[in-house]
Amino acid sequence: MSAKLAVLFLMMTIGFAMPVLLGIRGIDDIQLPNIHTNYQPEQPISYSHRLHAGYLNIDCQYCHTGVEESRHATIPNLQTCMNCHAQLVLGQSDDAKTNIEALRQAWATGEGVKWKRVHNNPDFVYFNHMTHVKIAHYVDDAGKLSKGIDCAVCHGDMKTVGVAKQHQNLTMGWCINCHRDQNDRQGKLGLPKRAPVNACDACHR
Amino acid sequence: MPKPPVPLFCGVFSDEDDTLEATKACREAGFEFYDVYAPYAVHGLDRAMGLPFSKVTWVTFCFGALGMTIALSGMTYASWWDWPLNVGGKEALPFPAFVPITFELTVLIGGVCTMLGMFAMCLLFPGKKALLLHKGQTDDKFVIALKKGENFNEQKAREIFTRHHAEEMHHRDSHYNAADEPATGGAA
Amino acid sequence: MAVHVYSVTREPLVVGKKTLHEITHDVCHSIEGKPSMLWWLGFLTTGGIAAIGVITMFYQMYTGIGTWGLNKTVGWGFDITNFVFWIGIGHAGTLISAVLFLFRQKWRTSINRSAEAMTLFAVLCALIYPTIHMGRPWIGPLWIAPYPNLRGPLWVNFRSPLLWDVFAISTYFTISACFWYIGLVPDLATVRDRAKHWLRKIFYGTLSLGWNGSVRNWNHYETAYMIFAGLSTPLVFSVHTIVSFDFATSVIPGWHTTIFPPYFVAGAIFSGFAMVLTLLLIARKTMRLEAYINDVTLDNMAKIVLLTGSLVGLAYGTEFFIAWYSGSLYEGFAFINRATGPFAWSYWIMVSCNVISPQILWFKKLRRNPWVLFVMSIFVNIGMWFERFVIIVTSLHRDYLPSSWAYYKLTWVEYTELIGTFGIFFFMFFVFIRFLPGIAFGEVKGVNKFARHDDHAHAEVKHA
Amino acid sequence: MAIEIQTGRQDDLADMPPEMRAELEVVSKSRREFMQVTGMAAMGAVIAGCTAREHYVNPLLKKAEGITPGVVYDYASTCGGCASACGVVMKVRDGRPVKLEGDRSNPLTRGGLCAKGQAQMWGLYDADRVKGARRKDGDATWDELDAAVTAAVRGGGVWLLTGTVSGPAANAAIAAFCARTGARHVSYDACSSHAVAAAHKATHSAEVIPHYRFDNARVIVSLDADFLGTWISPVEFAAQWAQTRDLTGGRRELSRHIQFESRYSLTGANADERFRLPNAQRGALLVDIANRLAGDKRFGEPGKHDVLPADLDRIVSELRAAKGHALVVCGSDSEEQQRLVNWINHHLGAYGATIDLRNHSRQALGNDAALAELLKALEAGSVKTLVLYGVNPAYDLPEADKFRQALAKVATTVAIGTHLDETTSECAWVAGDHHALESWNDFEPVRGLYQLAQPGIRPLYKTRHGLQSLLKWAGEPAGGKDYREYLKTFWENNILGGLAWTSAVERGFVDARASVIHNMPVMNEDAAKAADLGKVPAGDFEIIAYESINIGDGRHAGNGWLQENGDPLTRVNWGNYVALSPHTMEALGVKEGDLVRLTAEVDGRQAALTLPAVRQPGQAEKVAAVAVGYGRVKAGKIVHGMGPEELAYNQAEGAAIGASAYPFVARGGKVVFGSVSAAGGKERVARIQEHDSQEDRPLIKETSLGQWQANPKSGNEHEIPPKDLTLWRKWEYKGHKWEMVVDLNKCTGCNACVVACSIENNVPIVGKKEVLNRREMHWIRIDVYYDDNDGSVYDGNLTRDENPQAAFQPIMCQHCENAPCETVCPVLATIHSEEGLNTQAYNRCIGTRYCANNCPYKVRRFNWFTYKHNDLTMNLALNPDISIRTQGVMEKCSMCAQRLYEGKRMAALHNGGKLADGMVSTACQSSCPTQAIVVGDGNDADARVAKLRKDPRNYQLLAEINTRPAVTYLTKVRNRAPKPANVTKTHDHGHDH
Repeated sequence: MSAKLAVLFLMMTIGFAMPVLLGIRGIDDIQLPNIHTNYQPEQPISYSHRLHAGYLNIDCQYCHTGVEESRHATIPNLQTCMNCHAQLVLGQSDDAKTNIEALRQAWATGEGVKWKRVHNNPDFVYFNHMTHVKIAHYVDDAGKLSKGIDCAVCHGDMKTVGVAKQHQNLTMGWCINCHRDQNDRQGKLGLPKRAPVNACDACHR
Repeated sequence: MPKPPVPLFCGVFSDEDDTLEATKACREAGFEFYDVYAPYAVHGLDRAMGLPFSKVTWVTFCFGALGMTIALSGMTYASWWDWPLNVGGKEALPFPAFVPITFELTVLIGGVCTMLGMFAMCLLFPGKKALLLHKGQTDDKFVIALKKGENFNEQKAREIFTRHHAEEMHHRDSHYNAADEPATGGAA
Repeated sequence: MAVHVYSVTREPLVVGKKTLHEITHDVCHSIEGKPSMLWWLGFLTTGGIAAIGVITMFYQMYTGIGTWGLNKTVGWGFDITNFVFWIGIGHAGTLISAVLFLFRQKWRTSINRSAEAMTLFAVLCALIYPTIHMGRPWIGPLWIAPYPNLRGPLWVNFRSPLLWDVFAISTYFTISACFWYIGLVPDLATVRDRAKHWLRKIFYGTLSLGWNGSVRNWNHYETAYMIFAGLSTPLVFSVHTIVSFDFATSVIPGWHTTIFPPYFVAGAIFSGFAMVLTLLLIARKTMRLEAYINDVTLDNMAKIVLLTGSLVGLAYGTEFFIAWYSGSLYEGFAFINRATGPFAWSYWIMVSCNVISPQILWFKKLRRNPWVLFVMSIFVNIGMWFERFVIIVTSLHRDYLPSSWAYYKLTWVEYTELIGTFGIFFFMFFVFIRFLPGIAFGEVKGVNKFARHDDHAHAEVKHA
Repeated sequence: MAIEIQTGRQDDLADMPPEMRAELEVVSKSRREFMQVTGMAAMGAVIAGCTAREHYVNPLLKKAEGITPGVVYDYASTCGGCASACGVVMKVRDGRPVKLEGDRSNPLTRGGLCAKGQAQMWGLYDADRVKGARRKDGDATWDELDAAVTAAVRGGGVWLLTGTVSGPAANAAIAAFCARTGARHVSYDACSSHAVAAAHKATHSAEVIPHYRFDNARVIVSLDADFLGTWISPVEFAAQWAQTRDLTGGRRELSRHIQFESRYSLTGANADERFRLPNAQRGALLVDIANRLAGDKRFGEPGKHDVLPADLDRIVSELRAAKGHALVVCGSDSEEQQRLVNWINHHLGAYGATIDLRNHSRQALGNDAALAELLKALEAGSVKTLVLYGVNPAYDLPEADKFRQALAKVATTVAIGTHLDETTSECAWVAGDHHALESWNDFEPVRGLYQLAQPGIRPLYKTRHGLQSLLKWAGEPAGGKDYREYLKTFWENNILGGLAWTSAVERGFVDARASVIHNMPVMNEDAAKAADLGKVPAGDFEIIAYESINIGDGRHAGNGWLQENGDPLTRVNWGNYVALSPHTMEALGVKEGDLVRLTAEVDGRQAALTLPAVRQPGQAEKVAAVAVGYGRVKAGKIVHGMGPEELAYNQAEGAAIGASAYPFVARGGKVVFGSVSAAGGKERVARIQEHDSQEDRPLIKETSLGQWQANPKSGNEHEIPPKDLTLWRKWEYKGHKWEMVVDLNKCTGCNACVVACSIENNVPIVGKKEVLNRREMHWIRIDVYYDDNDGSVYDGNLTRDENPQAAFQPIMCQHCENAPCETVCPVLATIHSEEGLNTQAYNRCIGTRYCANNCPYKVRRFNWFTYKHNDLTMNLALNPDISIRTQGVMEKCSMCAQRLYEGKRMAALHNGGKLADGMVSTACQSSCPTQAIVVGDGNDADARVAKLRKDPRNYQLLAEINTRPAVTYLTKVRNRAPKPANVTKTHDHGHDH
């Protein structure tokens, strides 16, 4: 009898715990150790930054045109790719040929390319590329002041990376600590402390 | 390595006053106590045995102080040093607001560690086998266990026990467990 | 050295001249034999109610707080009312254990175990409400704890009374649980040593930690018990003080009141004792514990109820006086609105149950009549529930800007959840009295001397 | 936390262009993902490999020239919400308009935009639109429709019925259609102002509505003209009026505004002096005024009216004293009354000063006489083909029933419209029209001021511009091309006069008005005389069907933003009601919410409706007022309730919100008498404010002009300066410190800010059921209080005054420096920013609601549920700069943080980092027709906001609790009558009930 009761008791305990477990309905709301550093998904076309930005030395903003005017850096539209690949550049290696053929196919059919998003801030984070690239001041580790933050600070040196890859962890702590550092460094140079640290509404609104 | 068993001489009583008096008498007679067992806390029995005051108070004090330190330093660190924020126009270091949590953490850590410390001092832990010198010692019987040392005077012990209405007297050792005896009564 | 004073003027705490073994047996047989039909009935009924309550809570958490009747003006209603109510109920247990222990009130021994259990269950019930009252209960408990994180790290707001609540209540629950458990260990050892079934042996053997009644252990034990009583006493006062800070530190007229801490503590003791009375009177009747829960116990408890009830009445009066005396437009209105506004019915229920009904306890005869006490205790329970309702809802529903004034209407979800928590509470109580010794017989045995000495014809002073 | 974009059903997508569909699928993606995650099976996968969650980016194939994703582009355009044709700036982002704002450069409206104008975006995105060509019983191709309609319009007997069409090109297109087909063009306004034009034809030989110039007036007398709310061009009038109500910047004079009215209108609430006057007595009063002005009895003997002679003498002498600066306006539909008004204005020298007949208004061109002819022809069966363009006569004509029956006699009925409403659904053919925000158009609100409207989005569906359809059916060659071509050609030939088309488009208007207000000297005094004008018609109950400020004439009845807006005075939303004065209610034995039945014989037909009664203090006795515009049966999903499906206010299919009051509209301004009786039963009325007395609390501070001139702190003397006695050191705000000042003198309570805020900040609408639960989500609300100047005691809810004065107070988050809400949040979800704002991080919020409880201003709003849109397409109206808040999260006004940051960004890019005053504006500020709201950097001594904070009129709401709000108010100053003789108590009512 007691054994049965004990089992029953155990089951009731689990029963009470269930709503808590099921209550985790927004499981994706929970900040699991959601660090995506080095996230490098396989892309429909294995576009190489190393080749284009590194070897061919194409400027970042040739493709990511929005970076100086908009919140979004923007993924280039296919027309940008086709500027070169329509006629001139058809690829050297087999791999490149396949990829470029896929690109031309996407263009010809009008289907476009469904890129996998690499840097993915949550919906409630309003990061603005233009502010950081065009307006913000930046003091690097060597103490050199520049207007606008170099892409590489956050994205790493894409000239050495093949398929796009997340360089930093992009957590709130990472953002905030850079802001704090910059305020300290720029404060030392006599500049106003402009990077918002104690203002939620700078990013969350 | 289990300790070798200590030979004991036990007297079993059923009244707390008798036990208390017998304990006093044993102590006066110079017997060395192994332990005295009582089903409930009998006031004065510990002093009658000659036990010092428990040191568990120090555990409480130290851990309470630790709790207070953790609370104060943690809150100061978090809200003033690490990320001072303007919350409702109040200062980043609002000491009055720290009072409740400081108090609670002091009590929490002090209290929980007191309990753990007490169990540690008593060498109690889940799964420990309880050694009973008499089956009724957690019910209605009191047991005085005297060590049978080199100059143990059993006669004198028997005399004291009998004088104080001892119900039974046994020779036991410290590894003896009355719970292993065949059942003779107990619960229905 | 302890001094025992036995007096003819004192009435026995345990009647019927029980032997120690009889005491053990009386208490233990209820958890050793087969449970009665009555127990099964209670167990299943309360379990069913609890299950319905839990399902409703789940539904509410999933669908949204909108399933409650709250609105933009009244942001707290049943949820926090129930929370404070249960926390208040939870006060008597620790008070009986700790404060009465320190004051050497021996009559507490017969009720302290179940009162402490009641405390734990009430605090558990109370804890349900802050959890489910959150808009996002799936994330709140994670974020309310200060721990290093990747958000900056972003800590928590140590200025918020809600955070104090979290610490206060979790501390209170933990310390009460420890206190309760320490008290249980010797009794569990007794039950263990009486156990026949292997499962019971393991269960009670594990829980009793190998206790064997050694006086060396009793030495540490009693000191620790005393320390716990000492820690719990300020704790029990601090908890409701902190709960009252939820309101007292705010700016809402009717909440922003310095009288709240003592007022809340008195109210908590009041409601807690009333609930203990309710439970004990049931237990006494159904489990035939008249010998242990006797007229002396009832009389003493009734006196405390009378005292705290009158304190609460005084607090009501003081609030009105201060509201008038302060000359604050908003404060004055808040209290006139309490007594005459749309929620006046709840105010008058509160006053009649809490202040008027306990006044019958001035009569000794009524103090010792279990039926009168039972009915009165139910009244006080209801009244104290309404006290929290009055404080929370009537203050909120008409505060500073008349444009936002609103009424608060309850939905079935709120009723079901309230009933559900009562189900959970009594369900746990049923489980408790089935598996754990419901009376601290270790301590009862300690005061049993009264019973055995009460035939002494003279006052006797004994030095130990 | 992923803030989900709420989405509805997928099948709404079927008719959308593929680009838009693709975009929507991206939008709906997170929802689908959420569904997957909810499944317990997916839980393990999520926990095990959170990096495996893939998101996709689909860039466009081709670059859209000049458009960068994420950048907002402003386009000048003209509002198509009603015929007032206010200038707007369309904020277009990622190829779709996300917000409309008033155009500051527009010479008429100067930056304001009313609630209806802003909310018209709803009509663009809602899923109830006509998605192409239709026949009565289903879809059709454009070819089928064109063939059938072309044949029909060539068969003669064609009538074209439109609303007010003011644009020159549009009128040219209509003229071309009429010329080719021999069609007769009739235009009408559901709420007609034709009497004004007809009266001017009689008195000034010009059948036009003059352009009123309230800004030139020192004394304004309005007889039932709700010119701040609904009359002719309210946004423009409000801007003009506000100019005369400005006491900042050294101005020390106010205009004097006297209102005589039967119901309590928004304009009446803003008047300096207000008289209750049943419509029946209006003629008598006019005659009385005119006689007193003339000094003889030349207009006959005035009947008995309620205004005391002493008051009238005073007002007449004030008018006389303000000769040349006085203006009398009248909302009457009676031509005789309007003629007399013209005489009064003429006598007061208003023509040429406060009334401009030369640059006359073209905002209400409806011609009731022509409409009557059409109705007669319909009745007679002589109409062979009826083309309806953007009108809904089957609903909004008083004779709607008759019209619907007569429609059956018409061989071919063609409707051009955007929605399947009561009329279009009855027509044989429906030519789906572009929404106003999808189409090119032109307007001429005032003669000589030509405005352009340009599309902000590619047409969402296979619709066609209505005017293009007309041209096509007429066989004009322009009908084959996009209407833009026709418009451009017409403007180039007739209007631009050498100005480049692109610069006209860029600016949005061409101003060719005559620069001098030209006086029309001719005044036919005899025309102002009418035999019965002074007579007071007798009857039982006077029934008034009025245009409400929220829904207007009913064309926007399917608009959730507008339905959710509370009436400025009764604060009732989601439905109309019978407004009755408190004493009338007592006499009838009805209480608030009791159903009341109105019946009347109007123009020979029986009209009846049953609606709940609502108490309206200050309304004339024995008058029942009902708003038109409600009771629409076919206005889309919204009329069947709103909000998440499980919460929807369930109404029977086909049941409408409220009941139509159009049948109670009488032609020619006749007074409608009928009976009012309790119908038995009750219906809960949803209102967003239930208590309308201030309870003697100093919330809206008010003073009179005289007192203010003597003491600029008057009315504000009791301001308790927050003491600096504090436990805490004060925080310093070193950079910007955002502050807001609301001038209560200018706020008219029009609700434009409420809608602007809702659209800008993605504030959900919750529907009637949730409003009944008091859970509206508005971040800004406009409180209204009646003053208790009879000193009545607190009686539970409402003021007991007979003719109380009402005042408005917009309340949004006050951004307190010592914010009570911040202290109590356990998780730091709401803290103070270094720029002085009270910020709320939704993603941090766990929803304890403690902050809302502790907010003395009750401005915080909790997401009781997940408020998702019923229509997937409505998600296009969401502002991408603002998170969508999920269930269980607290939200509130952020002082438009996104706009403040955008302003700072613009300052950094274009102004060397110096934020000039005016570079930032909040949504409420930029929508306000009277510019009552000023936002700026309080640390900038040159900023207007900093100056206004030093104004003696400035006060903090609930200053004594020392919250130190960043939002402050300026005392309301009324230009009160020298001595208060206007309280006309008819009987004692102070007893208790």
